[in-house]
Order: sequence, then C-alpha cells, then structure tokens
Amino acid sequence: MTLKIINMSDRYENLFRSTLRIRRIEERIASIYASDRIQSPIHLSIGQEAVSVGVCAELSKEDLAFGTYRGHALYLAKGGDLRLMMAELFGKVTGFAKGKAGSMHLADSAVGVMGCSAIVGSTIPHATGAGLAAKIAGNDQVVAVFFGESATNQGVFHECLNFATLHRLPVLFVCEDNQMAIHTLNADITGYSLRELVSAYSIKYAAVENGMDFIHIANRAQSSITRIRRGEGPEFLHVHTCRYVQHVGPGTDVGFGVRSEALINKWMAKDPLYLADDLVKKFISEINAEIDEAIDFADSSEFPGASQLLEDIS
Amino acid sequence: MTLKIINMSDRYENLFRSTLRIRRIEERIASIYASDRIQSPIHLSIGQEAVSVGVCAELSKEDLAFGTYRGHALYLAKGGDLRLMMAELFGKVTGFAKGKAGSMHLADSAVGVMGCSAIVGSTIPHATGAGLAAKIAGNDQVVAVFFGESATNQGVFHECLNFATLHRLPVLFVCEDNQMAIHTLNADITGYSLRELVSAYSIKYAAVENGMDFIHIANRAQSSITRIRRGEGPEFLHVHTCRYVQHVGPGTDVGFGVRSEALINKWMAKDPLYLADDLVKKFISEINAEIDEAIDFADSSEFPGASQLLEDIS
Amino acid sequence: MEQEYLTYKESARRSMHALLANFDDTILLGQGVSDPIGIFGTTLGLIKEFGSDRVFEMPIAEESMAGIAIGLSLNGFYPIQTHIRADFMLLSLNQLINSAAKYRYMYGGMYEVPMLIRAVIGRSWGQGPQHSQSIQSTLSHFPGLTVIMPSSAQQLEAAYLEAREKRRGPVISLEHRLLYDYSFNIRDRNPAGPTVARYGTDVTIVATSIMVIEALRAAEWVFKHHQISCEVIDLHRITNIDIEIVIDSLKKTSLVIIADTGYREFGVAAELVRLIVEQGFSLLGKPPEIVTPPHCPTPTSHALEQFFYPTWGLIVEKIYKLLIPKFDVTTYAMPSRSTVAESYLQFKGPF
Amino acid sequence: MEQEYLTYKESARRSMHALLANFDDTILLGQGVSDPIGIFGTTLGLIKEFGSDRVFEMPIAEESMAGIAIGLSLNGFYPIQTHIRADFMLLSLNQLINSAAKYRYMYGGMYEVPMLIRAVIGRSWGQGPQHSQSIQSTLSHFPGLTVIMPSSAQQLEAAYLEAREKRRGPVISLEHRLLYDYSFNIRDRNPAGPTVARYGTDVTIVATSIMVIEALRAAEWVFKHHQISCEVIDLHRITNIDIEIVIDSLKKTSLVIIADTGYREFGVAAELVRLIVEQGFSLLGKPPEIVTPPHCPTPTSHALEQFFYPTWGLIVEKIYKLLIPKFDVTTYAMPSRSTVAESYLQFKGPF
Ligand SMILES: Cc1ncc(C[n+]2csc(CCOP(=O)(O)OP(=O)(O)O)c2C)c(N)n1
Ligand SMILES: Cc1ncc(C[n+]2csc(CCOP(=O)(O)OP(=O)(O)O)c2C)c(N)n1
Ligand SMILES: [Mg+2]
Ligand SMILES: [Mg+2]
Repeated sequence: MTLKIINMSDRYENLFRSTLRIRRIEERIASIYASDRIQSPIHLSIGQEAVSVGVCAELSKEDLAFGTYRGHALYLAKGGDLRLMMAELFGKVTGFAKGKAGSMHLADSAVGVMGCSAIVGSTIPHATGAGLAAKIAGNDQVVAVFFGESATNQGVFHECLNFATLHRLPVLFVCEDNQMAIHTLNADITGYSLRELVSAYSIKYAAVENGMDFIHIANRAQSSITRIRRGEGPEFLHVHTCRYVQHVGPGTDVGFGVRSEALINKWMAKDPLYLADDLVKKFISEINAEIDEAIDFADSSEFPGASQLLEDIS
Repeated sequence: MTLKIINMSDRYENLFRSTLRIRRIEERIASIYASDRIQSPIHLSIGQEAVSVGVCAELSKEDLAFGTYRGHALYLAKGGDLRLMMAELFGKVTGFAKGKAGSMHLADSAVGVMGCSAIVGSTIPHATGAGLAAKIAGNDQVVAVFFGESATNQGVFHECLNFATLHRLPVLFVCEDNQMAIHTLNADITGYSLRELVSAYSIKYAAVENGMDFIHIANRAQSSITRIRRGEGPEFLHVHTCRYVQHVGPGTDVGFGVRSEALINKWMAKDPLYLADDLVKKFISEINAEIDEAIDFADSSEFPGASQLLEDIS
Repeated sequence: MEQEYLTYKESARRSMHALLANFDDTILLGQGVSDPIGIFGTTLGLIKEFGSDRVFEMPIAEESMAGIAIGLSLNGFYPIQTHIRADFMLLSLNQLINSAAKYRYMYGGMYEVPMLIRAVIGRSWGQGPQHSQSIQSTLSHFPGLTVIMPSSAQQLEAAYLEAREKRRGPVISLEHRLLYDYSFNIRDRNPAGPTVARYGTDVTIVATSIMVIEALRAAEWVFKHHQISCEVIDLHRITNIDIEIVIDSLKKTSLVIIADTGYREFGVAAELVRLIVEQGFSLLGKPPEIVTPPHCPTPTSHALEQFFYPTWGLIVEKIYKLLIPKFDVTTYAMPSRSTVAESYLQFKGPF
Repeated sequence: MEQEYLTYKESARRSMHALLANFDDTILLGQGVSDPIGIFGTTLGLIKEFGSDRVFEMPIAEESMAGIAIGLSLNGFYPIQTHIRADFMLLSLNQLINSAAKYRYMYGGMYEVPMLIRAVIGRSWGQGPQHSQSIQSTLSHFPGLTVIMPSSAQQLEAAYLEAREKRRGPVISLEHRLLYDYSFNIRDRNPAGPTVARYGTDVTIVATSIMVIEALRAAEWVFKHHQISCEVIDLHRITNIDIEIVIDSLKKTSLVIIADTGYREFGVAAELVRLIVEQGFSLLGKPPEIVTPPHCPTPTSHALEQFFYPTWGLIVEKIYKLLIPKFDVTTYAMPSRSTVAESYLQFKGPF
C-alpha cells in the first residue's frame, strides 16, 4: 500500500523486480529439477507471474489470498517466505509445512497465503467463506482467490458467485486465463462467456487482455479492491495470459500438437522481462543471491523424521 | 403429437382434462393420507400441474422426461400408469418398483419417465447424458428435465448448461418456479437472474409468467421442442407458478409466516380449474372413477415380502 | 434422584444456543436454519435471537456450503453447519475429505479448521434410498475428521461443548431422526463420550446412536424374562474408537454383539471386529453377532422397511443365540413384532 | 511356456479399444482422454480411430460427468469414464452413491445403469494428500457398485470384458499408477477375478492391486532365504468379496497377512477380518497382521512417503513376525531399505 505514494517509475520498477524475481526463482526450480532434489510435481507459472504480482501489489498484508497447485507466483507475490518455500519443495522439515505440503500446497499464514489446493476449483468456496468472515467481522479485509479459466467449469464456482453476490462479500475473483486445462484447449470444454456469466450475478467484471502488463493489472485490481473495501461487493478480474511451459514439470509442451511455438512467441514479444535488459541487469544479481541463499538453506536443512508422520492429524 | 391436428377447443379441453385429472388424483392422495395407507413423504404439485401438462403434451412417447421428488404431475402428464403409481405409493408389490421407490421416485419406462430423484438437482445431469445419447444415436428424441427454481443453486446445474450448450444437446430444461425452497423464499438464497444466466450459455430462454396457463406453456414448449428436434441445441423454459399446498405432506403452509394466503389466492384466481365449472362437470365423474379403480387396485394388492428385499441390487 | 426431562431436539437447540451465546465467533449456517420448521426444531428462534449475521440460510449447494465453512474457520470463526439429511453430505465430501480433513496435516499444523457439522441420519416413514443413509464409516475411514453419534440428550450436549472447546478440527455429529423426539432424564446419568450405558456380565453389546436405546430395550427384556445380564456400551465416537472399554467388557463376557445404524460391510461393525481381534485376540468365545441393515439400498415400502432396519427384537434374538446353545423360540420369550413396533410409536423415553 | 509381454497400460488401451470396436454403443468420456498424454497412455489414439462422437473430452466438472454417464447408460449406451486421480471422484460421490449405485434397486429393476469407471490410485513422486488416495472402501460400503482392483494386465483385460458382458450395474476399476509401466507375461497365467496368485502352505497373504506384486516379491524373498512358503491371494474384487478362497487358504496356513493400498480403519483390512472371523472363527492361530498406510493424510516429502506407503519389506517383516516366535532381525534376512527402493525403480516385470 506504500506504492501509492511512490512515483510512477518506482512503481514500475517495483513490479518489474517482483515479476523478475518470481521468474528467476521458477527458472531455477526448473533447472535444478533434474537433480531430483524436488521429488514432487511442480506446476510453474512462468509467463503468468504478472497476474499475481499486479493483484498482490494492491493487497495489504492483512488481506487474504487463496490459490491453486500453480501457486509459486501467488505465494511469492503475496510476500511468502522464499526460504520456507524452497525448503518445502525440497521436502525438508524446515519448510513451512515441514515437508508435508510440497509445491502444490503453498501457504504462509504470516502474510495471508491461506492455502493452495490440487483439487481444481476447491479453494473458491474457502475464499468465499473467508470473505463472509471478513464481512461479519466488519473489518476492511479483502479476500482474493486465484484460479484458472477451466476451474470455472466446476459447479462450485457457480455456487460461490451466487453466495458472494447474495451477501455482497469482499471477494476478488481472479481468473488466470491461459486458455489451457493441462493439454486441452479451454475452448473445447467451455461453452459460456465469462463476462456474461459473471454479469448474470451482478458481479462487476473486468478483463485485461495483456496479462504481461503488470501495471495495467495492478491498476484494474486497485479500482476493484478499493470498491470491495468500501463494501460494494465482489468483483471479477479476468486476465488473459500465457504459460510458457508445460502444465506440470520443467519442460515445454510445444510439439505436443496442442499449442504452437508461434503462440508462445507472440506473448513473449509483449513480455516486459524480455524488453528491458537494463532493469534485468539492475536487479538480477541481488535476486540470484537471494535464490542461492534459499537453495543453500533448503539443501542444508534436515528431512522430517518418522516421528513427524503422525503429527497434526485431527 | 396428435394434438396438432385437432382443433383449438379440443386442444384446450384435452389439456384442461389432463390438468384436472392430476389435480383430482393429488387431492385424493392428500385426502387419504391420514389413513396411513401411504407411509412415505408426499410432495404434491397442486397448483403446478399445468407445467407438466403443457410441456408433456408436446413430447412424444419416445421422448424422455426426468423429474424430482415432486413428480406426480410429471409422471401422469407424460403418460405414466396411474394404477402402478398408486400401488407404489401404497408400498405394494404391484407398484412399478415393487414398493421400493414410493412417491419420491416415480418412473415408467414404457412412456419415458426416466426417474425422479430426492437429491435436489441430481437428475439434471442424467437428462444431459440422455440428451448426449440421443445426439449420438442421431434420432430425433428430445429429453426434458423438470426441476424447481432453487435446484438452480446447485453447481451441477451450471455444469450441465455448459455441457449441453457445448454439444448442442437436444435437452429442454424446464424450471418450475414456485419461488420456494421448502419454507425459504428463493429470493433469500439466490442472487442471479435465470434469464441472464441461461443466456450466458447461449441457451435460448423463454419465460411464462402465468404458470396456470397450460395452453401458453404448451405453445412455448412446442416452439422449443420443434427447434430442439431440428438439432438447434438446448433450450430453457422458465415457468412461474404456485404450489398451493405445503412443501411436503397434504396440508398448507399458510400461517407458517412465510407465504400469505393472499399470494395463493391471487394465483388461484387465474387457475382455469376454478374458472370452468362446466368442464369440470364434464370430466369429473370419469376421472373419479379412474381414481377409485386405481385406489382399489392399490388397496387390494399385496405388499412385497422379505424375499424381495435383496433383489435387484447390483 | 431428581428428575428433569429434556428431549434430544431441545438439547441440540439449547447446546447451539449456548455456543452462540458464549462464543461470539460461532456462526450457524444451513438450509432451513431460519425457517419455521428449524431442522426438526433444533434451530428455532436462533436467528431471531442472534440475528442474520450469526445465522445464515444457505442456498441448496452443499459443496460450496462445506467450503464456505472452511473459509469461515480459517478466517477466525467457528461454523456450525447443518444437513437435514446426511445423504446430502455426499455432495460435499470433496470439501470434507480433500480439504477439511487434511487442512491441519497438509500445512504441517499452520492452519486448523475447527467446526461442527450436524447431519441427520436414519429411518422414519418411508424415507427411502436417498433420505436415510448412515455415513459414519465413510467419514471415519479418512483421517482428519472426528465423527460422533450422540445417543442421548446428555451425550449431545457434552459433545457439542467438547467439539467447541477441545477439538482442533472438524467434528461431525450424526443424529438419528427418531431420537429428536425422545426425552431423557438429564439428572439421571451424565455420561460423556464412550461409556458403559448398562453394566452386565453375560454378553457385551456395542452400539451406536439409536442402537444404544435398542440395545437397552433388548437388555431389559432378556433380563426381565430370563435374568440375562447384558453390558451395553455406547460407542459414541466412531473415529479413534475407544476400544479399551470394549476389551474390558469382553474380559468379563467373552461375547459380543455389535449394533450399528450403517452397513456392516466396511462399516463400524467391521472396524470393531478388526480392533477386537487385533487387541483382544483370544477374548472372544464365539464369533461376534452383528445387527445392522442388510446390504441393500433402503426400500421405501414399510412392508420392506421392517426387514431392513434393525430392531431391538433382533438384538434379543442375537443375545439368545450367543448364550443359549440350543436356542428354541418356543421356550424363550421373544418380543412379538407388534410389541417392537409399538415401542417405537409410543415409548419415547424418558431414558 | 511361450512368452508375450504386455504392460498394464497397454492392456488398458487394448481392452478399451476392444470394447469400442466390438460394441457400437460404447462411449469413452473423461478429462484428458483426447490429449497427447492420454491417461497414462491408456487412451492414446482412441479418438482418432473412433471419432469425436465416441470419445468425449470432458469439462472439469466431475459431478456432472458421473451424472452424464448415468444418462448415457439409461438411454442405451455403455459409458466408460476415466478419472486421472481417484481423489477427484469424491466430487462425484453423490451421483455414484445416491444415483448410480441405487438406480436398479430403487426402481425395482425397471432401470439399470451399466458402465465402467476407471480411476487411478496410489503413490509416485510426491503426489501428496490430494492425489494419492485409495477409495475402495468408501465405494464398497454402499451396496450397488462393483469395485475391482486389477493387479495385472491379464486381470485388467478380463475385468473390462466381464464388466461389459456380465455386469448389470456400474463397475469401478481402481488402477494403481505404478502398475501402468509394469509388464506382464500374458502367456504365463491367465487368472480372472479373485485368485490364488502363488500357492503356499505357511502363511496366507491377501492382497489388492499393486500389493499383490509386493506380496509376491516378499514371498519370493522369504522362500529364497528361509524356505518359507507363502500363499498369495489376489483379492481382485472388493465388493462381494470372495471369502471362500481366503478361508480355504487359512485352513492350510491358519495365519493371515492383509495388504491393501487403503487405510485399515473401516477399510478392506477391517472388512476381511470381519469376514474371516464370522466365517472361519477358529481358523486363525494368531491375530492377523495388516500392511496398509498409517492413518494420516499422504505427506508429500519423500522422506515421509517412505514411512507412509507400505512396501514388500514390511510384508517380509510381518511374515517373520507370524512364523518365528522370537524373531530377531540379525538372524533372518531382511531386504535393506535400498533393496526395496531399487525394486521399485528398476524392476517393472515381467511378472
Ligand atoms: C477436481 C479436479 N479434476 C481434475 C483435475 C486434474 N487437473 C489438474 S490441473 C487441471 C487443469 C486446470 O486448468 P485451469 O483451471 O485452467 O488451471 P491451469 O492449470 O491452466 O492454471 C486439471 C483438469 C484436478 N486437479 N482436480
Ligand atoms: C441436495 C439436497 N439438498 C437439500 C435437500 C432438501 N430439500 C428438499 S426439497 C428442497 C427445496 C427445493 O426447492 P426447488 O428446487 O425450488 O423445488 P420445489 O420443492 O419448490 O419443487 C430442499 C432444500 C435435498 N433434497 N437435496
Ligand atoms: Mg488454464
Ligand atoms: Mg421451488
């Protein structure tokens, strides 16, 4: 929230740095994946970072965020601790969940990352309930929930739009539209327009066509969040974006016969991270040092032991 | 389908008679309920019969219908056997399901009554799947599914609109809007406009404000069914109506503090069954005789025995 | 001893009232919680007293309802959720099993989602296949939930309070429909949790929910007619079963009857047999006898219902079978079918 | 004997291919059935060969998917539905338990909903709490479904065909992820259904799914090192369990180990103990030994996974425990942790 008083170019640099940091972290995760130090599936957000960065820049630490298995960008943008995340990915006891969560279930209660689920659509009602809590508490907390465009297929999405609008809950629904459900084109499984659907619930809808543009996303989010905080009810932010990598794992899905390289190149051509070498240079070594340190921390941490297996059950 | 060649007043009389017959059957069920011959919950359609009558008049015997626990009107309008239904309600082995189904789960495979469920919303996907079957088979079968306005709260409703529109399935969604979910006003739990919601799926929507008007309903249904049969995809018929009686059981809910007598009276004032004594007189004795006969059949039938308990399981 | 009667229904209402009154963060949500029927009378008056920001009428959308409860809990409130039939909970099992049951564990203790879920199970008046199921086994198979089946007004009251004050995760209370109208002498005995509901020496009957009352009825009958002494155990908690209480009893009796409202197959009966055999291998003198519904969906016709739902008459039969080598119906007193049927219609306590 | 190898994966593909080719009314539907991964390779090429009115890519909406399958079945088709993780089926349990399982019964035989549902269970590579669950017990508790857990390419092939040709209701095939890459000598033995997978006389091991292979590995080890003779039973069908085959074996061995991929609590292990005690009360010489995951959600870290998933090393331990009164690890050969781990990485058959 301090962003509001800094000047425009500082704001740009801040968001740029934040996006770049996430990109580098995920690239490092991808590059060390073959070493088998991360023995669980990873769903990277490479290409989609700006969505989390833009929205989270406008959320306060007290605001809450809910996400999915594709959660690295959200966790980091919301201020989640990199070391705890890296240790978690490595399956270490120093991870935020002592190794029990792994990459698909990121969480950091200190900064309001309230959990990421590997069941498509399943945190949408959690965010709705958290929004109801905020409304009952009468504080000015905003709850944001991030999900893919194909998660909107799930009935529970409909149920939550209904409940959120009925009670004018302080919830920002953020749809990261990468047009893909694993290797299926969303268009092959979806027969509605999100704009019209969301509007049928009298929920304010805004679309961002260029999901690489973190400033534009942040501006849109800012307007929505301001209104939501004033008690004007839920809103929906639909961001079109592109995942450069494959659904799960460190590689690419170009060549699988579903998406073309040209499509990805088209998006890359708009990607600020590829267009501002000077800024990259300005920040990169600091970022790399932070990542090195986090990986060292993870590497040098202990694994959880058998005694921890039956802790924290019910 | 023979209706099309008969003249207008015959058509009116036919539908009037059909509505009256269902009304009288349910009134009889209500009046004998205290005798405990029907030992299971009954959800009456009294006041809502015209919806089933109007739509089913335009369906052929080969077309399919799916319904809910409030299924008497649908079963009868689609041509279900009255004797088998009455015996079923009485828990007799001569019932269509040998007493295992009872009032909440009516079915008659001979005329395409494909089942009624007591789980709100749960036959909507069955109808959608049956529609997919019809489309794959390439016949001109139409599938109609009847549900209450509050069933549209269920996520599965959304999932089915999506699937039906995606594959342009021959499904007619029929919403019987009595504004009530048990003793809750639908408006207290619903925050969307059905018209806009359905339209967001590019599904053709039509509303009938006066759900007592079976002719109007039949006309609307006819246009929809003709288009659906031509392969133009699913449609949605939203009929506003009124259940005169309480949610479950033979009594009234006036006095419960939710609905007023005035509301029900307003609807009754539009009810053709109360406005045409001559037609009532013309048909009533024949109808009563049929009902007497069905009740006699039920009364004189045997109960299922212990040996039937473990039949037809898996 | 003094007497003070309370129905199960009123106990549920009073207990929720206490939670709402004593804990500001308690929220009640469910379908029908604000209507004039009020979940068998258990929520009547609560919205009026606590207002519409404590008591929420919910859309017919069970998956989201469970998820909303999780969100409320994560963000500082204590939700009480109701289902007028446990069958409808099958729509929310994803949220319950994949999220609520796992939240604490999968985040390594960072989060907890305490909440109370009430769901109605069981017979009455032709409810049929979709309105009568007992789902305790399914909810207990997966780790993370606490499942209870209070058998009396006292058990229920103590259990709600324990859920609120002691449990760090979701507690699911399965409540048998017929119990709501039963009344209990709450001065009489005040058991909380797994307990011996009647002491005896000849045979052990382990029972859940309303089957505890069926077992007590059967125990009384066989004592009156043949001085057979049954020990009745009210299992109460289905997860993390208190098996010691069963083992202790078997050390006296060496015979067991298990009476549950759900199917024996992969059910409470199977789990109890496993625990008994693992922890008291040589204790059983004869194979266990099991009283549950047969493995078919619930038929609607009352003519079939009478063969489907287990009754105390059946428990009497099992007692004789275990204790009397050459049991002969003509020499041993059996309650007639109409005696059993009457006991349901007329006798609703006090217990 | 001749040898011909087939992977489990290829067996699934071939079997579905056969159903699609031989029965015009077979329809395949699921998420990812038309994508380049094709459900672990099991659906590859099918859409190309049979077209998009036989093979349907489905929205991410499991409740409706199950309901759509019911509708297809009611209206004359035979649907095969896939779930890339059984965990996602929890979203469709309402349709499966409240409708599919009951349809035939509740309409007194008027309707039937035959269909095949394939769902992937089990470990591999840090799948964590929401991508690894074995839900056979839940699906089997309620009457009306047939649940199978094919342990080999041969079992799978026979089971699909049986589902299509003989079963009048829904059949659910739970398929362990790691099995897909295992290859089997299909000329070797051709068991179908519940079967003795290895004959022996000292101890009976009843196993499901991949635990059959674990049991065979353990049996081989203890035979090689100490001439202990294990009888391994491939339970195969979880509903309507073929208990005679177990009882017959126990008549020889009087000792049993139960190895299942799901929790023992209210699980297959509990159900088997119930059946054994009810139908062969005096057969057991010692309490049964049970090999299942402990009662906690699946942890993600491989450091914890190794304590969570049961291995054949654990079965070896249980065999010694049952057979050797004063078992001492130093005198009896135990596979080392790395031997066990290697067997998973390297040895994928043929079995
Ligand atoms: C309930 C459920 N069904 C299916 C899956 C398998 N699955 C994992 S990710 C995914 C695609 C989701 O697409 P989208 O919501 O657009 O998110 P994205 O992965 O593109 O970020 C699917 C089908 C799942 N995890 N959960
Ligand atoms: C899944 C599920 N949740 C709750 C119920 C309880 N219930 C039975 S009928 C009903 C109201 C349904 O209202 P609507 O769909 O408008 O149909 P109507 O009864 O008015 O015909 C409810 C909530 C149920 N049967 N199934
Ligand atoms: Mg996507
Ligand atoms: Mg209604």
